[in-house]
Amino acid sequence: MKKTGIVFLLLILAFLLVWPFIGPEYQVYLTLSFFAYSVALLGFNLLFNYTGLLSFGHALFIGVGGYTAAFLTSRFHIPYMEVSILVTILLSGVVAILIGLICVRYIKIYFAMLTLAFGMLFHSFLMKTYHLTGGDEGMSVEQPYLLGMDFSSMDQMAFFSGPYYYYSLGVLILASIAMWRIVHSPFGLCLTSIRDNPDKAEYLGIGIRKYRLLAFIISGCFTGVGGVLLAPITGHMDPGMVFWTHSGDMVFMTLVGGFSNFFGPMLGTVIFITLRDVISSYIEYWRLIFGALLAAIVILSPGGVIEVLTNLFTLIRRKIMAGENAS
Amino acid sequence: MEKNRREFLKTAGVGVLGAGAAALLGSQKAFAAPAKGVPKGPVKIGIMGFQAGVAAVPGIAGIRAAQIWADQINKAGGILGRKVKLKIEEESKAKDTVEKFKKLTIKEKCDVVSGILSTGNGQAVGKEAEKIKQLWLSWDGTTQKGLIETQPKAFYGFRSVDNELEAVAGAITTAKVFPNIKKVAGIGNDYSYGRNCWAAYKRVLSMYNPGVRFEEGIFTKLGETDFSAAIDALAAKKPDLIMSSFWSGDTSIILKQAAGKRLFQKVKGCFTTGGGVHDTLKKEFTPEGLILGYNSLYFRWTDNWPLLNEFTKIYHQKHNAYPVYECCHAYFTLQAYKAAVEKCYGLTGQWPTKEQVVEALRGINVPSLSGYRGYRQDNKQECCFFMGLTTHKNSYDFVTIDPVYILPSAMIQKPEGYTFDQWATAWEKKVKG
Amino acid sequence: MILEAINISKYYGEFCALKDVSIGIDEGEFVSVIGPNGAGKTTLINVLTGFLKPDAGQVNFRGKDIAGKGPEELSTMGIARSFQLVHIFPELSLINTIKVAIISRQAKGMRLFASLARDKEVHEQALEVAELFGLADLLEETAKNCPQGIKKLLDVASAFALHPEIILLDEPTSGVSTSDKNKIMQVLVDASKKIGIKTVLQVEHDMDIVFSYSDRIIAMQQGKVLADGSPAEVEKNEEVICTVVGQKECFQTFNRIMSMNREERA
Amino acid sequence: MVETIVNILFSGIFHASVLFLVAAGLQLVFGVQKIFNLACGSFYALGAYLGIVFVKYFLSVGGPPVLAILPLLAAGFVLAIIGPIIERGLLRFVYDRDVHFQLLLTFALLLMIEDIIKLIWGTYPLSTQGVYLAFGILDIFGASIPVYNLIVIVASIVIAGIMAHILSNTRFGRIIRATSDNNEMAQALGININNIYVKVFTLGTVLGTIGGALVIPSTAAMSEMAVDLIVLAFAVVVIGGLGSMKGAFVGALLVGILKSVSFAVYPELEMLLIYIIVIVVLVFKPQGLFGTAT
Repeated sequence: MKKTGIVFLLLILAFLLVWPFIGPEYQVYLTLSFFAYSVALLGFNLLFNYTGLLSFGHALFIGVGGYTAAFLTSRFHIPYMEVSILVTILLSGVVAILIGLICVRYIKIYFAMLTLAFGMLFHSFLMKTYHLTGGDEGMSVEQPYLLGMDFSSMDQMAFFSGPYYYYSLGVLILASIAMWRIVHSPFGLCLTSIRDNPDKAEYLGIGIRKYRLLAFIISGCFTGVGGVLLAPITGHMDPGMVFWTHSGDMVFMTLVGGFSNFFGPMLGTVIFITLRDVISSYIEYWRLIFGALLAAIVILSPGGVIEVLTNLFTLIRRKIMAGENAS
Repeated sequence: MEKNRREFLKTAGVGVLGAGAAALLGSQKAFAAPAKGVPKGPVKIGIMGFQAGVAAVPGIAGIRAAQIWADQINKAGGILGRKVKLKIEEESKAKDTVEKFKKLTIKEKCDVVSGILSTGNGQAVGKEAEKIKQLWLSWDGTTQKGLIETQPKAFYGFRSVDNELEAVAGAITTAKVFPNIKKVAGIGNDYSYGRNCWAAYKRVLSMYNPGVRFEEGIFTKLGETDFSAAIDALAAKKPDLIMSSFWSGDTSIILKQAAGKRLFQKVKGCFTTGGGVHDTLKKEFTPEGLILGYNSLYFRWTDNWPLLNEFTKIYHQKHNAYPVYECCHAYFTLQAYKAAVEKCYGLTGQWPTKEQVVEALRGINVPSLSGYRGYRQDNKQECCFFMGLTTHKNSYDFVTIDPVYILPSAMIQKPEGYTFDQWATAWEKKVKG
Repeated sequence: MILEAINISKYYGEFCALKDVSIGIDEGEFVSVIGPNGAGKTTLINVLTGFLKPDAGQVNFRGKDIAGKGPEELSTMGIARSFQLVHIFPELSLINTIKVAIISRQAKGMRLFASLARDKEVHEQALEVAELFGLADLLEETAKNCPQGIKKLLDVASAFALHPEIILLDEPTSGVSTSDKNKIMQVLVDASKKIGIKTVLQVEHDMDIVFSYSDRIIAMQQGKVLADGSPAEVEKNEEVICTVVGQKECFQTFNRIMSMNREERA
Repeated sequence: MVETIVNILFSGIFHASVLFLVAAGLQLVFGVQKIFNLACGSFYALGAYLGIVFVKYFLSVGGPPVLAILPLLAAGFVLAIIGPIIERGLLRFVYDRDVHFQLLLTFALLLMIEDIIKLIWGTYPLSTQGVYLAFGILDIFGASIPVYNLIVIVASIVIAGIMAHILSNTRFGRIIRATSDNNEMAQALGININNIYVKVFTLGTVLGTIGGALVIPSTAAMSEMAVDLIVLAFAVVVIGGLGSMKGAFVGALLVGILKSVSFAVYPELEMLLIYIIVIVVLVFKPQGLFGTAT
């Protein structure tokens, strides 16, 4: 990473650390969703950007994570967040292997549609097994213990803007570091080569299905963890979280932020969550605006907002440097 | 019909109510300075209902009712001189709904949130309300899981009537109107409401009609627009009666498609909640003699209820449609809130805290669009349900019901502290005993 | 014999692309396959490298049947190839393209958390290959932005980076200006010597290149082997030359030009 | 028994005939433009809503209900104008992009059209009065079948026939097939590819809008209908094979009849069954029953 990039990241991190103290309570609360979706999108984008596979059913893994948290906390009374996360990683892995074995044989539209079908299959499953999952009513998620500590005596909002905030931020940082290492590892390079030209990659001895499957599994695990983080924020999981339009939301976030940049999807979650919060309060027709925005991004700037920003940034810097040279 | 209405009016105490309604619709009053002990600035009321999808039909109707209510109240001087300001947010999946509920509470600092239609969201918001200590007056969202109450000790959350009420009312009406049926088939939406209603209906009907046999229920996904196959499956069971708990546009669709297959020429029907979108039930395809239930609001249950007459007129003028049941839920919750605040003020001379409002709401009884409504001591709503047999004898292009049976929820809702099963068992003993 | 095709046939529907073809490549040979368009050269390479499964016959690599084995497995066995239409990774830099091959050769692909940037071994070897192919100045250039000649070299370079025992090149100089062709060939030959790839099989149209670099030439027509022999033998085969170049009168012209070229080089 | 079978069969075929129209639009566009149009369900919904408007007007000026099929078809055709608007205004910018972007652009369309419908028509269920039952009911083998259902089935078959004729016997059809096989080659042969794309997309759109318009007398228009339908249409084309008209036809029949049968046999299975079949097909015959591409 370039120096300016690191400085920029540290600034954002510093800001996020003090944000609960300076930000309005509700905005701080929304930041939790940003953390959770960011972790989920790290996984999503490993597939989309780095492996070239568009999953239109990734909300399934949000569901795996969320329902795991729901089952553990409210059914089995195991409130430990870490247990939820570990079990989710395990379950997401298993689910991803089962689905992945079938899905990674296909690419492009077929992959997108197959993942969509699996997502909807899971949705139907949740609806039909109502005696287990509450069907459409969903399941309650109890406030978790963090690092073994019980915060139930704490005021709920204090919990969200305190321990849970920093816990989520911590998970996001850890997940980002892990994902950063993955995409900059030999494995990551091989994935990119498969995305760019699977035939060529295969002739260079890269077993493309094996790599795609592993990418799918890792992706599922990250998204699953995002789902775990998401669950306590609302204290409830319902099948709406698994519906294909929620997968669409995830694709939307990634694209708006900028899929080709490691941090693009994170920016996307900020934009999505903020925009939706603001627009939907004023206009009943926010889907129209979101659709138009998505169309504009796809047509005009497929690199997303982050690309626009970086281009702007370099342009300004060049202007300034030109100005300095001239004077 | 006359007898029923008289019966009901007696229980509701119509004399008091006429006066109350008149006062409410009283002459225009400019905003005077708020009364002594009342804070300045408007009362902020959060409103939450679905604005997209199948549930947007009642959702938007409820929101419109809230707006009409707010206009009326503001014209009449607000609540204790404070203007009412509505903050409307969309209800959608649980996560976003809870977020919006929080927004209304923390950011918008609403004094109360009125709304929520879905039971899943009700569970989530109900829990949330207790945690962030926000007053929540539900329209249609219960906090039940299946037939079991999940939050029996709710304090800040005031829940709607139980989910299965229409089905219980439907079963009682079925037993009364069609006492000799032998075989019943059921169809509902493929989600908790549809399944709970079917279970409750079976339980109650078999108390009164022990010989009745029930076929396996058929459940179609919410928003289905083609029921041909379901109708065939129902017809193949050769039942005497078909029960359905559809509450949205699907009622009109299944009736239309059933008419195309002459289904209700051979079979009787009980649409427990179908009156929800009653003006879509055109005479052309809706036969006479079906049991049709109206959840809490029937737009012509009486000719002598100024609150409803006025409301229906405004609603029809504004939106070119008839009010949907959700209107009465929404209207009532707001009426109840206003009454509770005023009651507290009468006692203390101060604008009440949320906790005081809670105490005042318990046991409250106020006039709403479909008669008097109230809250029980366990924060559950009580209101009336309307069942009847469809008739074409009216001036509309859609069916109405005649006679109108008015079933107060005290009769069809499980009492405080009882599970559905306990209640049904006790009831069964009474019936058989 | 390192690579051997025995009686292979390949059909595309009705069309027979290869009919009962048998060839063998010995270790250390530089073999060129020539023939007019549609003779089945590329199909032959595709069958030999597992890209296509033959409808009949057998392909042996070091005596082992490799028919039906996928490209991935073949590459780990020591067979590499390049493509007629360049196959590159458009978004990858040149150095990373070569690194993919080296990671694959060193079986480091499943290292999930290792830092690629800090892997000196991979980097140095990639650098070495890049230098051999004269790409050292363009290491960070994105492949899709490079001129055609560089792309072609890159395609071949990444195949070489696998250190295969045999490499099959499908028209390594196609689409490149005549002046560059010899340069590329020279780079290829030098690189294979340095890396230690002894056996090369190439499909080539440029007769000058074919005749100056090959140890042996296989001429094909309509899915069959027309001739198989040393350049000197094939050069004299009028039928072959006429088929490949396409005209009756060409034989004389061909020989004249070839001798001119030889003199020029000398 | 016979009654039940006749009922199940006709319900399934009726459902299939509407599904076929939408799926055919999806297939045509995918075949030629290689775009998987997630908004095809939205076109269907638009057709339904505009169909209601047209029929209402038609009846209000005294048009006989039995001729209501005309304003319905008209609604479908009028909506053809959105074809060129969307194709020229949006899609043409992404032809050279990754397929994912094309998919996402149609997803954007889906979001927009859903709200546009809400903006114009609201969320209250709307329906046409006096049309569905005006044609009477046919009784055969003890089963009752609304004649309107038969009309829709026949209309769908006629449209399928016309499509088949266009594709195999006309110059336009040959061009379409050539383009779907190899658009670079078609371009090289002097075919104006832009022109073809506009026409094909418009045709695909009209198939969807007509599907919506034809079905609406039998049901009511609701805001969810687009999202619900796309999942089914998707199942149809996957089962039948992407890009294949024959596939759309057979796939629609299969899905329609399976839905019908599952209701009769074990209703809890309904949608689950369809997803499972989709997955099974994709696993064992990824190109679908009649598809060619993988």
